[in-house]
Amino acid sequence: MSLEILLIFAFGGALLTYLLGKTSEKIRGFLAVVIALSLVVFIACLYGKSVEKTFYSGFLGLGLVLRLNMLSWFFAITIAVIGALSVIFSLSYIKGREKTDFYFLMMLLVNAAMLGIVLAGDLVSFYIFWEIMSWSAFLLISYNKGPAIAAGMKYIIMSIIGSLCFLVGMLSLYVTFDTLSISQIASAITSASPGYIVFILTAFGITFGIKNAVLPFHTWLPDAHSEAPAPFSAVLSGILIKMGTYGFLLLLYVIMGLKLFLGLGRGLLSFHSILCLLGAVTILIPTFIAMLQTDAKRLLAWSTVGQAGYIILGIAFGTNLALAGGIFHFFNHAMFKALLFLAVGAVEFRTRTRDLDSLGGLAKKMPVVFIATLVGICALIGVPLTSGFVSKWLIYKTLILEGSPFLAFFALAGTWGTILYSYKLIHNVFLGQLPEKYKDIQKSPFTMQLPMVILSLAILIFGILPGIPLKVINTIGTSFGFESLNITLWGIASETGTLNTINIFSAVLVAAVLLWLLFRLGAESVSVPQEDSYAAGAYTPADKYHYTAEFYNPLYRMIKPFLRDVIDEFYYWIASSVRSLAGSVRRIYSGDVGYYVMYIILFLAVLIFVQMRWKIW
Amino acid sequence: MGFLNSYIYYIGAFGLILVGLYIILVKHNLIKVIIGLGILDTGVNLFLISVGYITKGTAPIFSRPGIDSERMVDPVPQALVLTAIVIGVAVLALALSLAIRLYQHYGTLNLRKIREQKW
Amino acid sequence: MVNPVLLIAVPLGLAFAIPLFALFWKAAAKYVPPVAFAFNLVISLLLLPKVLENPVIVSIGGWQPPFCINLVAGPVGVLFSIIIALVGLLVSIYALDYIKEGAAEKYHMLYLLLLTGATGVVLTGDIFNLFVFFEILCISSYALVAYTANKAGFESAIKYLIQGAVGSSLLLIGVGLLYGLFGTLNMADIAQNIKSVSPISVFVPMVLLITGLGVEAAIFPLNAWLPDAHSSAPSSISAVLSGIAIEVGLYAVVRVVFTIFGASSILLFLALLGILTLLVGEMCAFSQNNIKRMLAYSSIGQIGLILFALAIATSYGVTGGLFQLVSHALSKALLFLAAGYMIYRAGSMEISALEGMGKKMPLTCLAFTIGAFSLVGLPPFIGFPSKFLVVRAALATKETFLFVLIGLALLGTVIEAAYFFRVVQVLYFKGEKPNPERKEAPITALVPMFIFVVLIVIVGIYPKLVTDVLNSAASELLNRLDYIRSVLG
Amino acid sequence: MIFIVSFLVVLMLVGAFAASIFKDLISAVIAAALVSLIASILFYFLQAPDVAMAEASIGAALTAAIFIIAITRTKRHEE
Amino acid sequence: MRRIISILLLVIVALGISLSLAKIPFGTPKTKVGRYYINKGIKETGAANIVTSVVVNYRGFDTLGEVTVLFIAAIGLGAVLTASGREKMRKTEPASMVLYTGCRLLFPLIIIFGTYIFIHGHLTPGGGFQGGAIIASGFLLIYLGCRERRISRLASNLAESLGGLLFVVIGLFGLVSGGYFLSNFLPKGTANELFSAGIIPIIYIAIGFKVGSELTGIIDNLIEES
Repeated sequence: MSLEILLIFAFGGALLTYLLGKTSEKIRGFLAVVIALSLVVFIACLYGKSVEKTFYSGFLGLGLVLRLNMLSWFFAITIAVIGALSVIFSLSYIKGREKTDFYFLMMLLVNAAMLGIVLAGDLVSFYIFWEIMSWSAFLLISYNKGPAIAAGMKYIIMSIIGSLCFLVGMLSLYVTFDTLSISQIASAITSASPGYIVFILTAFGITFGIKNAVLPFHTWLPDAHSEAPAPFSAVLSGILIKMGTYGFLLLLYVIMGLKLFLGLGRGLLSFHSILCLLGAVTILIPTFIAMLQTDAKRLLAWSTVGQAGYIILGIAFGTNLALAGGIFHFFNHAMFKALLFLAVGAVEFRTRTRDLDSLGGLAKKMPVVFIATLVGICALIGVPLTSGFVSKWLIYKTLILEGSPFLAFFALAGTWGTILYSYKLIHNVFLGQLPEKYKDIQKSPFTMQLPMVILSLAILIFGILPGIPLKVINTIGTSFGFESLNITLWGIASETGTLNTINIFSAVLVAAVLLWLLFRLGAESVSVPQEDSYAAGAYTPADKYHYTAEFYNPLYRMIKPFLRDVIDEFYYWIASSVRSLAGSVRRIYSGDVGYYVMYIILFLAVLIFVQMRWKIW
Repeated sequence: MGFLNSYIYYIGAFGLILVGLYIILVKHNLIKVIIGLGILDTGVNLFLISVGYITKGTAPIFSRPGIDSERMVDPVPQALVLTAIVIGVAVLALALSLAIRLYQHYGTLNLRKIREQKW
Repeated sequence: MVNPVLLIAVPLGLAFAIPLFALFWKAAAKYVPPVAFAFNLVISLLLLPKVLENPVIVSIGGWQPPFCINLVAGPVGVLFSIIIALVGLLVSIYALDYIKEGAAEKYHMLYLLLLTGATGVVLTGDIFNLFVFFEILCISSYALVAYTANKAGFESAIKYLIQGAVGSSLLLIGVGLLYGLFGTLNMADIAQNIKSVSPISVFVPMVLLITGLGVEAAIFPLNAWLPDAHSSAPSSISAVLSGIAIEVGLYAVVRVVFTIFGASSILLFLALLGILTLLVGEMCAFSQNNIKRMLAYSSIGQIGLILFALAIATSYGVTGGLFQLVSHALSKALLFLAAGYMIYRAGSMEISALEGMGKKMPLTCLAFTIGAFSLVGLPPFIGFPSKFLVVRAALATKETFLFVLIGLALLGTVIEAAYFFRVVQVLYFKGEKPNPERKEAPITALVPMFIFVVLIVIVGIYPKLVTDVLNSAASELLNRLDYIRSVLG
Repeated sequence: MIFIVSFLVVLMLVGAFAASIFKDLISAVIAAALVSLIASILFYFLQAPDVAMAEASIGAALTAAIFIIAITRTKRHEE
Repeated sequence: MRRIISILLLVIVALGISLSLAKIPFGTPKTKVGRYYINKGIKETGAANIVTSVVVNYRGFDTLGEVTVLFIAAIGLGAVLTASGREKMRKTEPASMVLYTGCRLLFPLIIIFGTYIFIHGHLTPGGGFQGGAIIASGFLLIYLGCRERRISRLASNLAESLGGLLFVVIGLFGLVSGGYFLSNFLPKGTANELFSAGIIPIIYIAIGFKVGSELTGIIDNLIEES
């Protein structure tokens, strides 16, 4: 299964789904699922291979290279899995909406483009796939009309700016080194001057930062995530923004290389510590903004920004443990954030709302979704036995070991905030009172439950057996030139600190058994209908019902003034000033032909005058 | 006198050109502007012809045999001007027809008032 | 033996013959332009391989240059004539159904003559002949802008005519000065002796030529006619004007600056002018509600980018500029054609009136979207390799000034992306009413549009199709000595 | 000779100014026709009989005629 | 305000042009091309009128383009003016008897004169354009004098297109026979005779008809327009 055939299959499959999907709804869904799943299989078959081949040389004399190694394989498999699951989820989510053929086409197109990105072996093909991903994502974000349109516009403008920065950086590399294949650049760039390298880093850093929502560039993300259709929000937050992560890995560790990257600047001003600081800030602020959201998807979106901060922190810190933590956290975040978005999507699909203040008490009504969400937020917080615990453990461990208390504090504070908002999420949706209007709501369809179940199981399994992904990640790390970690199936046994999930597992198991016994032997409990969990069976009038509105209201009042999204307002100011400038520029064309002719004569006269005065020629 | 002798035609030509441009620039009336275009064309033609002139020259026509070809003026500018005149009249005719139409639609020929296409 | 003169003579003859055909068959007129341009396309494609080795010089009347008018069918000329014939063919197919009311026969004659004039401009090697063909181009476009017999059409036409007439008079003065200075009208001959006269007196004719041609090329202060004319002409004509006419004007400017005067010292000024044009065009387009006006202003922006790229005057730069020119010709023609029927169905040019078109006429909207993406420069469409080449050329010249300019150009691209994506959103994601009746454009409109789409995608994926021609064209534009040698022998 | 020429040139320029000044378009057109008529005489002095004929017939006569026709179709006085 | 600015600009332009004019002294022979035409023209083309030989033969391509421009103007005028149909004909009060008869008498003379002009274009001053213009002025006279007379559109259109076609076809003949477009493939004859100069008289006749009918068509359109 060679790579170009894989890509051709991915893109062609998307078109095929669109064309054949014209015939009937069923064929369309079936084809989409089949293609997405077969992509998973194909990529899984490619495990451990390492290929680099030029497959197309027609592009302006540049060879387009496809390249597969452990890093790209790891990202590719994640993309394929999450993509397939969200396609499956879409089957029932999208049913009955308009333009479903277009929807599936774009879903598959985004997947194919992301596969192309991670498989690209030179910057041009990287850029091409990157752009295809950008505009197809734009079309998908705008898919629900109304506010989604503004969100899509914000997204595409920022990503166009990003890709133009990429273009400039790429082409300056090209004119400097006369090659665009990543490996050759990586070998050539060691000779470049530090200033040039900083220029390259800023150009690419802006691109990947925008995609990865690092702090000054994060503003597109909350709108886009919350307005996009839920399955695509899963893709968006699970893997699409992680293309920025991939880009950072590529830039810092493959192109720059370890020495060069860590050698830039010194002390606190060294490049990687600045990047770490950015990551830390990106953890802290969005987390606390997330607490204040009342829209479930918006809350998750802000939490995505925060978690992306962890990933950046881990990647930029530059030790093998941290790198493993970062990449592993990318993997986990892809799983649990996709899971959470799918869960919220399932709730929205039934209740037609995402407003946390009006939901509540759905745990009985849709148990599977409830369990999935529980697992999801456990992983999000980093509760042991979920894979989120392992990655966060790795990151904390490094931060403490390497003695950078600030960053550690940021990370921990971020976790506290995470606990708060994730509790808000699960409580306001699933716990508490069940509003009257959701009394006879039925549970979500099978095609929605299946992906959630799969993801929850995966989270638990990788939480108990973290060695499986860590082994892959370790090979990636060693390929970057770190010394290898000592990976056991149960975790890490390094001299600095060992992680052994089996102990934790057994401990938790014992604790659980004890608690269970305790409750069984304790006083008998009476179960009451969910509508009056207050009066414990006694009568209470309906107006006394307690719906959880304005969660964290005091906190909200306390920190709201500090959490204005200043950067977003700044961008809006820029946009409005450009608009007004344009409005004044067009006054040139005043409609008076006399002035028009005068422009012509003026042009002539100015040229002649300049020549007579300064003798320019 | 020598000055006049050598530059009078140029003065006339560029005088016409400048006057034509001036009319186009400052006049409000469309017909006036078109007249300006005509004067501009005439000036350009005069300039072209005077470029090709030779002092005490004769017309480039061998009307009778044995005419000396040394002092014949340059025929090329005359050919060019023949072309330019016809092009000029074509443009003028088109402009006038447009003016008639505009007058039917706007009821005026004042270019300051015909300003719907702008910005 | 294919002769470049056929590219001009045969369409002219056909245009003259249209009234005769109309005697026998009323509807003949509208089938003549497709035939003529198909013929031209074939001839130019036959010429191409021969031209790539060395330019074909044809003298009219059988005398030696510079004593006669000669056609120079170099790579540039043949490239342009291919573009003209291609776009002309497709647009004339589009016009079969699009042009219903009005004097259709006259429309087709004028259309044919317009593109013939364009072909003559790009092929001729004689400066006054260039002026004549320029007049053919301009006058027929004045008449065609007025073809939609409404207020806007007449007003735009008369304004266009006044500015164009002034421009061509300036051009003619420049030609007269050149003739007075050098005693010849053959471009190569003038170029040969250009150094023999003091620069100050050569500068004035150059400025006059640049101004006169720049009016048609829509360089910034001279382009006030463009938005009016392009927005109030029939859409097929807007496509041709925007896709061909201004490019031809730009070709003339570049030919004058590069080949005749070899002026290397005003190139930076031209680059600055190009960026100015680009920014003004994009900003004006950004604040438009009328879609055709928006497209017209975006053509100004694109022309600015092309001028900037050409003014870099390295082989990279000129190649990139020509590539950008090709991509703009295809994409903008496609956009105008698609917009034409959208406006026809919506009954209004307001962008807000196009809401929900995505469901009403999906194929047309698809074509429009692809054209827009290609203009913004997104892969895998033709706009991407051209932008790639332009930026590369600007970066390859290690000049800070050009770095700044290309930065501004990219800002302009962002603005362009903003308004094009806005239109795409309006087409697909705005319309409120659930399911309007589907009313697609007729087949004669869809076929040309999708030929354009196919070309855009194919060349975007496989740019090598054109890059060889573009490279040799760039080399022809850049080294004038070869041009002079090949013409004067 | 030169005096005649200079006189004609002056007359021509005066005619051009008159064409720009007159409020009555018909008289402006007459002035313009006068200009091109004098121009054709100058062409003749410049040994260009062909051009002189062309200018006299086309430039002076026909142009003036179509101008006048157009003015009768529109408005005679410039406001 | 506007006047001042424009006068300022025009002064600058005039200064600049005068700079270049200083290098073009008036009245001195300077051109090699024109010299070549004067010396070789009568041998190479056989036309006594060098201007004609230049217009029709050396620079015949310009002339073709120029005829095309006039053609475009005629069509465009028609397209602009007949766009909204021709609803109200112009009022025709009959002219005075004197004018009427004068026109009737003068018309044939003018036509003959114009024809003479363009037939003898290669011998004497004048040619297709002048002759065509004179013919057109004859028709203008008819329009003024005998106001109800109309020339048939069809005839003028046919004359236009036939003239243009003749021009192009002769050029193509030249391409076929001589290998060059518009090459003079007919015998040159001896100068100063009516039947000389090869294709020049034919082309000039074609141009004459074409120009005459086009200018007439323009006048006709302008007079007839709604």
